[in-house]
This record gives sequence, structure tokens and C-alpha cells, in this order.
Amino acid sequence: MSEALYQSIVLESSRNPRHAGRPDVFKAEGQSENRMCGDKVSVFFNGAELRHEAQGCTILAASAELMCEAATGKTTGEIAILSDKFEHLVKTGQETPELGELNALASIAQYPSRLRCATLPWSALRDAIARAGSTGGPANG
Amino acid sequence: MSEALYQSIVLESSRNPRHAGRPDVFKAEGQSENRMCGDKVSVFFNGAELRHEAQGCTILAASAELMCEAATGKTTGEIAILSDKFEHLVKTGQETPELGELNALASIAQYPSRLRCATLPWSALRDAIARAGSTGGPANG
Amino acid sequence: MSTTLLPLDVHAIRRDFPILSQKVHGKPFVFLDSGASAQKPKQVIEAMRFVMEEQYANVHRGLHYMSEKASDAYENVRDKVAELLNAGSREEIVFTRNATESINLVAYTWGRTALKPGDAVAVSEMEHHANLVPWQMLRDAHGTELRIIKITDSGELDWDSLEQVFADGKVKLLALTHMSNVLGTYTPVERLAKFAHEHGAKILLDGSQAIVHRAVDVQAIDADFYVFSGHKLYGPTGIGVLYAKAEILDSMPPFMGGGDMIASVSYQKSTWAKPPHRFEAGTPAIIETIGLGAAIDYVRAIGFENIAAHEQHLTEHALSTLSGIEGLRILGAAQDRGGVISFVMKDAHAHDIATLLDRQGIAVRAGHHCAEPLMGRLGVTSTARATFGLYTLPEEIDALATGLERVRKIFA
Amino acid sequence: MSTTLLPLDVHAIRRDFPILSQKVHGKPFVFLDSGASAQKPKQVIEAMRFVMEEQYANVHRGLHYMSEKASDAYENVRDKVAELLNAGSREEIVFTRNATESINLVAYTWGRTALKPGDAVAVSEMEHHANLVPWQMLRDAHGTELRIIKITDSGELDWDSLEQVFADGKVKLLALTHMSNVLGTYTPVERLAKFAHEHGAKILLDGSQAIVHRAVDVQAIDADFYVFSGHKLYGPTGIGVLYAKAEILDSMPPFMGGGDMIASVSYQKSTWAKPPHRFEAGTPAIIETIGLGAAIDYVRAIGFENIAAHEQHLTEHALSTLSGIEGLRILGAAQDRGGVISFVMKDAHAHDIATLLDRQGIAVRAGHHCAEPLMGRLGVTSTARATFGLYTLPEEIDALATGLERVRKIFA
Ligand SMILES: Cc1ncc(COP(=O)(O)O)c(C=O)c1O
Ligand SMILES: Cc1ncc(COP(=O)(O)O)c(C=O)c1O
Repeated sequence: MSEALYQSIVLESSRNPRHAGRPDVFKAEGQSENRMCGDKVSVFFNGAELRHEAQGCTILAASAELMCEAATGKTTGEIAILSDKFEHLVKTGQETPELGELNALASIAQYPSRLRCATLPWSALRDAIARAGSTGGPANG
Repeated sequence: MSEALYQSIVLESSRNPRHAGRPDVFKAEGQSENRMCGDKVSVFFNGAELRHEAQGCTILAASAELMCEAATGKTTGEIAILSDKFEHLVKTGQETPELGELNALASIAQYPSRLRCATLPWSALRDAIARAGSTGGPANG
Repeated sequence: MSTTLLPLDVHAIRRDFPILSQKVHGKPFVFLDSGASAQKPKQVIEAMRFVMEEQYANVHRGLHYMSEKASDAYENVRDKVAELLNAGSREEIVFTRNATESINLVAYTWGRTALKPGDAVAVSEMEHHANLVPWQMLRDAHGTELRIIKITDSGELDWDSLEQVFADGKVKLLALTHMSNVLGTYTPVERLAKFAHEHGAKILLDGSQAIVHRAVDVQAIDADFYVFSGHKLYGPTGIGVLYAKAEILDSMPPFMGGGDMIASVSYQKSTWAKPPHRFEAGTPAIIETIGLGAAIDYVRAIGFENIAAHEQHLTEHALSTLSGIEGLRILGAAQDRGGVISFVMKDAHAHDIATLLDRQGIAVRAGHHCAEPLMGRLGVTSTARATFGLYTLPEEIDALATGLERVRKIFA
Repeated sequence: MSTTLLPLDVHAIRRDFPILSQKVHGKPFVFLDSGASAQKPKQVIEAMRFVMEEQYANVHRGLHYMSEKASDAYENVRDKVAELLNAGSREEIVFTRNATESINLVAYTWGRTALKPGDAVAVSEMEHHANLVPWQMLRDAHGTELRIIKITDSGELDWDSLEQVFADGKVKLLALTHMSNVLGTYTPVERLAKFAHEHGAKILLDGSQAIVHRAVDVQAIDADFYVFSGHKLYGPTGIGVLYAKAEILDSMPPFMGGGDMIASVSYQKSTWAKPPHRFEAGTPAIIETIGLGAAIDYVRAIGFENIAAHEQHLTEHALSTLSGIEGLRILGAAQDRGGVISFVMKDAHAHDIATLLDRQGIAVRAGHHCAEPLMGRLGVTSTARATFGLYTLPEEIDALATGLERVRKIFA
């Protein structure tokens, strides 16, 4: 149905996030912004732990939350693979079991102009990982 | 016929002008230019006598010649009337006996973009008369 | 809500706009985004087709039939625009790409010659970026100051702030929107022009939104500059208008250099053509200008009195219908306001609203509407916005309300 | 002359151009003024109709179906232009109104930042005003120098003069036409780019005429800037292109301020979007850009090899046919020349020629062709000019010759 995107996992993740908020200590912060709509997201990378601060729409908030949930405990190499799979998911709408709850965002593929809402947290995460790496942090999986 | 504009009076006046060339003495010179095509005309006013220097197309040259011929010996008041009648002629294509040989230019009305070729000498003449007037010359009819 | 007593025969008008009978996601297309760009009547499409199929050539420089026809048609639109605005003469009308270019043209030419470093330009808190960024760029390049006139909480110009901004006599240009593209507020342009002139300033009005809904008389307003875009007035893209008083245009150096804007060219020195051609370098948007002419004919045939009454009717209907939706807040409450309704909803981000409405075939805009500083003033990062045109039906506003109820339920 | 062995099926092509079957003054329309602006194939007209009737809304900022469709279609043309020019990336393509605006954009932004007072810009004696006046204006505003490279009597770039102009190392920009709109001369752009780069200068090529007839590869040329207009390439008016290398565009400040060209706006400071959007302020020429896309599809489907061969064929035919006319003199005799033939006739002024031909249904241009200084160099005040497009038939050149014989008789 046409409102598939706003299914309960998405609404729930955006409303009751468990990985939201700036932590007191972190190795690196990554940021990403969508100038078209003013949405912003920060991702705080701390080796195994990830947190986010998302300012924007439901899709952004849900994507940030689902991303942190899925990427926590992964190596940067595993995160890179996950990130590629997610990109494929949101562009094609084709779900894959490895993506677990991230599959809830599959139908964003029908809304090309909203794609960046879903991918924004992932670019912030890549930014954070790059920063952690360049400052010599230990986060290389 | 379609080439009516280029009838013999027009061709003849442009080829063998009798009022062309800068005189040694004159009361005032008036100029006019068409920036679109680079055509230029100067009119030399000397009370009763008029001469012209036309650089440009056949229509311009013919119009300058026919104008000098028609306006020579006229008062500035009479010239103003003639000028209005000529303007009317080239805009409407309607000949009037008072205009004499100037009527040869009637069919310019079918060529709106060439209108200025015909009217350019007349604006140079008005310019010359204005200058003669403003320098206190005796040319007021 | 019924459609009886509409000031316009909207159903007949809608038949002129082929796109309105499209379906979107299988639903009837409800287009509430005319404020961003309006749809085009078949009269405009036909005028453009006609010139391309029957009377096209480059203008001004041609001595042949097609060029004459195209030049006449092109220049004829200058007369139509002059009439539309009641300009003093056709030479006061300059064709540009859009309102944005019109304002930039003024900033680059008049701004860099008539204004001196230290002079100030005043804009309001509710300007579109098009009427803010060019003055910032002028400030940074030329040393003028940029001052901001506050708006009240109801979304009207704050007259106290206006007076403060003008108090030291440095303001030489008041650049203001004639109608806000976010709040729908109309500004009292006659009064403002008088105020500006009494304080030794010129006034530039951004008519991008206002021109669509009201008869504009630049002489009655006593505007020094007035700008708008063709594409919001049911015309094509790629064509905009700058009106400026003749003596001001005369004093302005050219903006761009090239063909058609010169009187003569030599390597040492070129001399400029008279306005308006001085400001129209190169091959103009011939086809689009002719399209704009058809759009002007179209709206004038309907009549601005009727258009304004229709807009009033729709605006009232929208305000009353939408304010009944729980958790929805409409931004701005100006006395004199028109068919631009921005709103936010509790728990639902503007983009989510727009996406969910789109799935129901309803097109609204969401975002900062090119007015970021205004968003800050309103304490939001973005809004959803519904805007109306002369083809908008009250039923479409009802459809919006139904759609919004559905959005509310999803996010409840 | 027969039409056999034509590289193109011109008769089939002509059926795509509705205007070509018009009559002018009761005569078949012979359009030999494509160099000023080309006619439009029905594919272009149809693409514009389609967007207006079926998929129109403002681009970029919309989250609804119509806006997405229009944005996709608009941005898609950027890819088409990038392919047409073989640009390194789509981000190197900026949409403007026309070639004139493209050059002015470079002069205003790159010219006022990368060039310092005392640096020189070099142009040739055969530039269109569009590639001369902006550099004069830059000179007068910014203190750069303007240098003129001579041409030879055959109408080719004078290499000695080029070397002299560059000798002191001050020239930082070589701004040249890729094909003269008066003489038909093609300039050796690869060699010139190499020369400019070796001398520490950038090269800007005015491709307004060349793009119509030849495959252009900006990477093979190693052009820093390349500009053209849509309307000469069988596309609509109101849309032009600026190509610039990515690193150059990145370094350039914006030209106009407004919507879509910003990253963020506050009263104190705004930040600019990345190229190409940084240079596209306000609502772009959406419909016209889409029309240009259709024009590019059209010419590419025919193929530039065929188009170039056709032009070559017509040019040779014209040169041989017209040179047989008593008292007629063709201007320019470059080795590498294309379908632009300027001529003068003994005793007949160019305007009289144009008017008399028009009465026979034949459209040629007459005047200085926006190249006043070149007229001076050639020792004329104006010329008549016949230019060819992909729909031009050899028989039309024969008709021109017949028409000119008639003109000759009138003035004999
Ligand atoms: C060589 C050349 N450069 C520049 C231009 C200017 O093109 P436009 O008027 O489309 O900006 C033209 C066409 O008039 C031209 O032929
Ligand atoms: C109030 C206002 N000013 C200026 C503009 C800019 O118009 P354009 O993008 O057509 O230049 C708009 C439209 O976006 C507007 O609503």
C-alpha cells in the first residue's frame, strides 16, 4: 500500500530511539546535511558503540536509529559492506535478509526525492569513521 | 510587383544625386544613425539650400536625395508639415499628390524593418534645423 | 463547501490546463504548488508552438519576413507587460530570465553605481533568498550595508522596526516582497513607497507572488523597481521582467555585454544602446517571451478582479478548513493575506507530510521555501505549504484537509 | 546540381521542421539564416509540449511527483550536454540563457577573481560582440588589459600576431571563437589550447557556431571553458550552456544570488552550493532545458559525421555557385571553413540585397553580424550572409544564386 514507507518499525524507531543523543566521550563525530531541506545528522563513533543526533524528518530519524542498531559492534570493514547493501536496498527496493530491520526502509526507493533522508546518516557515519581513522584512532576493523 | 520599391526614381536618385556632398559653408549639420545596420546620414542646412551625405543602402540614399530636392526653398514650418506627411506615407503606403516624387518611397510600408532607412534623413534634417535654431541662425520660417 | 458562487468558472478554466486532468499515483492530481511555479494553459503552449512552427527566426537584426514577424511578436509583449503593470512606457520593461535575475541586475548595475559604500539596503525578515542574497553579495563586494526590518508575530512588517532602520538616513534602497511566499502576507506597497521616498530611498518590490493574484499598478504604487517571473504567472520558464522608472534605467550601466545591447563597438570603447535593449544582451528568450504574452492575455481576459476574489475565497476556505485539524498550526496571520498557506503539524515533519500527501495525488511543497532566515524567525526549520492558482477548486482544499487528517492518524 | 549523394536524407529531415513548409510572400520559404538562430524540429516542440501538458512543476525543491519528474528531466539534460561535449563530468555543465550569458558569467566571476589588474585577455579580430564586449567591460571595471589578435586576409588567425600578443607573458586568458559567424572560419582549437596552456593562459572557446556542425570534445581540445546557445542547435531560445573544468568551476564565486545556488543563508553570511548549482540562481529555464535535451537527441541521432559532411558539401556548392555571380565577393577564404558565407555585391548594399531576396522568399541576414570591428578589418560596413543548417538543400543555394542574379540586374 502507498504508505508502506511509514510502517510501524519506521515510526517506532524514529519516535523511541535507543541510540540517540550525544555521548560524553567519543572517538569521532561525523556530520551530514541536506541543503535542500535543512535536515542534519551527527553520528558519534566510539569503536563498537554508535550514537546519533538527527534533526529532520521521520525517515532520517528512523534511518539513523536503524543504522546505529545494525552497525553497533561491527568492524569498519563490515560497516562498509553494510553501507553498500543499504544503498542498494534503498535504490532498488529489493530486500535482503542480511539487512534485517533495515529492510523497513526498502520502499524509499519509490520516493527518489526522499532517498537522501535515508542515506544521510550513513554518510555521517562514513565521515565519522574517516575522522577516527585520520586521527589515528583504533577503530580499524 | 514585389520589387516596386526599387523602381527607377529610387535607383536613379540614389545613383545620381544632385544634392550630395558636404558644402563648404553651412549653417548647421544634423546627423542620424541606425545602430542596427550602421547606416549614417548627415544633412547640411543652409537656409534655403540643403545637402546630404548618406552612407548606406539605396533606400537611404534615395530618400536623402528626394528629401533635399523636395525641401529646398521651403520654410521650416513647411518642412515640418512635409516631414509629417512623409512619415504618414511610409507608414501607410498611401500616396498624396503634395509629396510629388517622394511618393516613390510609398512601398517601403511593406518593409517595416526598412522604414528607418527612409526616415533617417528626415531625422537628420530635423536635427539640423534644431541646431540652426539654437545657435541663433536665421532659418526660422 | 460547495462550488456555487465562485467568482470564476473554475471548471471551465481547468479545461484550459491539460496537466490538471493527469492522475498521480492513480489519484486525481491536486496541484497546490502554484506558488513555486504555475501550470500552463493551452493558450500559452499553443502560442509557443505557433512561433516555432510558423513564425520563427532571430529577432531585431533580421531584414526578412520571419525575423520581422518574430521581432514584432517579441516586442509586442513588451507592450503587454507595460499595460499589465501600468508602466509609464514600454521602454521601462526589461526582459530577464526570472525575478532572481531581475534583482541581481539591479544589484549589479544600479547597486554598484547609485549606491556608495556606507549606504544601506533594507530588506525584511520575510524575503525570499532572491531578494536577500544579491544584497549580501553587494554588501560584500561593494561595502554597502544590509539592514533587516523585523516582522511582527502575525507576519506583517513591523513599522517601528522600519522607522528605526531608516532613522539615520543611510538607507538608499528598500527592497521588499509585495507578497510573502511563506506567510501569504501582502505588504502595503503604496505606503511603503511613500515612506521610502520621504526618506530619500528608492523602493524595489519583489512581485513574484503578488503579480499572480492582484492588479499591479507601478505608477499608482510609485515603485522604482518591480520584478516578477513569467513561470508563476502561467507563462513559460526562462522569462522574467524588470520594471524600472525610465530615468533610473537611463542612468544604469549595462549588466551583460554582447549583441543587441550596444550602440557601437570598437576595441577602445563601446557605447550602449538605450534602455531596455541595453540590458538585453544576446539572443533573448524569444519563444518564452511570446509565451508570456499569451499568459498575460489569458489572465487579463479572466480579469484581476475576479482572480483576486477567487483567491480571497480560497484563502478563507483554507484557513477555516485547515485550522480545524488537530495539531496543525498555520504560520502568519496578516490582515491582508492571500493564497499561500504554510503550516506545521505536531509530530509530523513537513517532508513526511509532503510525501504522504503526494501518495494521495496532492502536491504541496515542504522545506524552507528559499527563506531560511524567516524559518529561524518563525522558530521552525521547515514548513509544508499549499498555494493556490486560478484553477484551484475549494474541493481541492477539502482533499488536502482529508489528506492531512490521514497524515495525523499515521503519526498519532 | 543534384541532390544525389547527399550525406543526409535532407528531405526526410525537412519533414521534421514544420516551419520549412511555410510560404513567404507567396514563395516557398528558403531559410538561409540558421546561423542567427536555427529552426526547431517537431521533436523539440513536442518535448516542450509534453512537459507543459504532462509533467510540469518547479524543480529541485519539490517532494511531489510532478516536481520529481520535471527535476529528473531537467537534470537528465545535464548528462546529455556532458555527453555532447564529452565533458569529464555532469557537474561541469552550467545552464545559462545563451552563449552571451555564459561568457559574461566567466568574465564576472572567474575574470574578477582569477585575473588581476594588469593581466591581459586576448581575443581575435573575428569575435562576435558577445566575446568582446564582456572583456571590455572587465577591462574598464577591473583593470585588465584587452589584446587583439590579428587575422590574415584569408580570415584565419594570424599566428605571428598570436605569438606577439602572448610574448610578455601577461595574457592569462585566450578567448576565441571556435567558428566565425561571419567568415565561416574554424579555428585550430587543439593547437590553440596547447599554445595557451604552454603560455600559462586558460582558453575559452565560443562554440556558438561550431557546435552546430561538428562533434566537439572538450577533453580532446583541452578547453578550459566552452560556451554555446541552445537556439542555434535546433533547440529553444532561453537556454545556453557553459562548460568549465571542474577545478575552475569550484574556484569560482557565484554570479547571481538567490534560490538554489546557496548551501545555507543567514543575514551575516551565506555559503554557496557546489557547482553547477552555484551558478544557477532562481528557477531555471526548465521547459527550455528539456527542449534542448530533445534537440541534442535529435542531432546525435543524425550523427555529427553526417552533419559535418552535409555542411561541407553545401559549403563547397555555395562557394562555387556564388563565386560565379558577377560583382559578388565572398569574404574570407580559410582552409577550414564551414557553412557561413558572407558576401558583398558591387553597387548593391547588403540591406537592399536582403530585402530583395526576402521578396523571393529567401531569408538571409544583412548587417554587421554583431562583429563591428571585424567589418572594419574587412573594409566593409555590412555584408549579406547565408548560413546553412542540416535541413538546407543544395537547391536552396541555387535559389539564392538565381535571386542574386536578379538583384544584380536591378542594380546594374
Ligand atoms: C560566434 C557567436 N558567438 C556568440 C553568439 C551569441 O549567441 P547568443 O546571442 O545566443 O548569446 C553568436 C550568435 O549570435 C555567434 O554567432
Ligand atoms: C517572493 C519570491 N521572490 C522571488 C522568487 C524567485 O523567483 P524565480 O525563482 O522565478 O527567480 C520567488 C519564487 O521562488 C518568490 O516566491
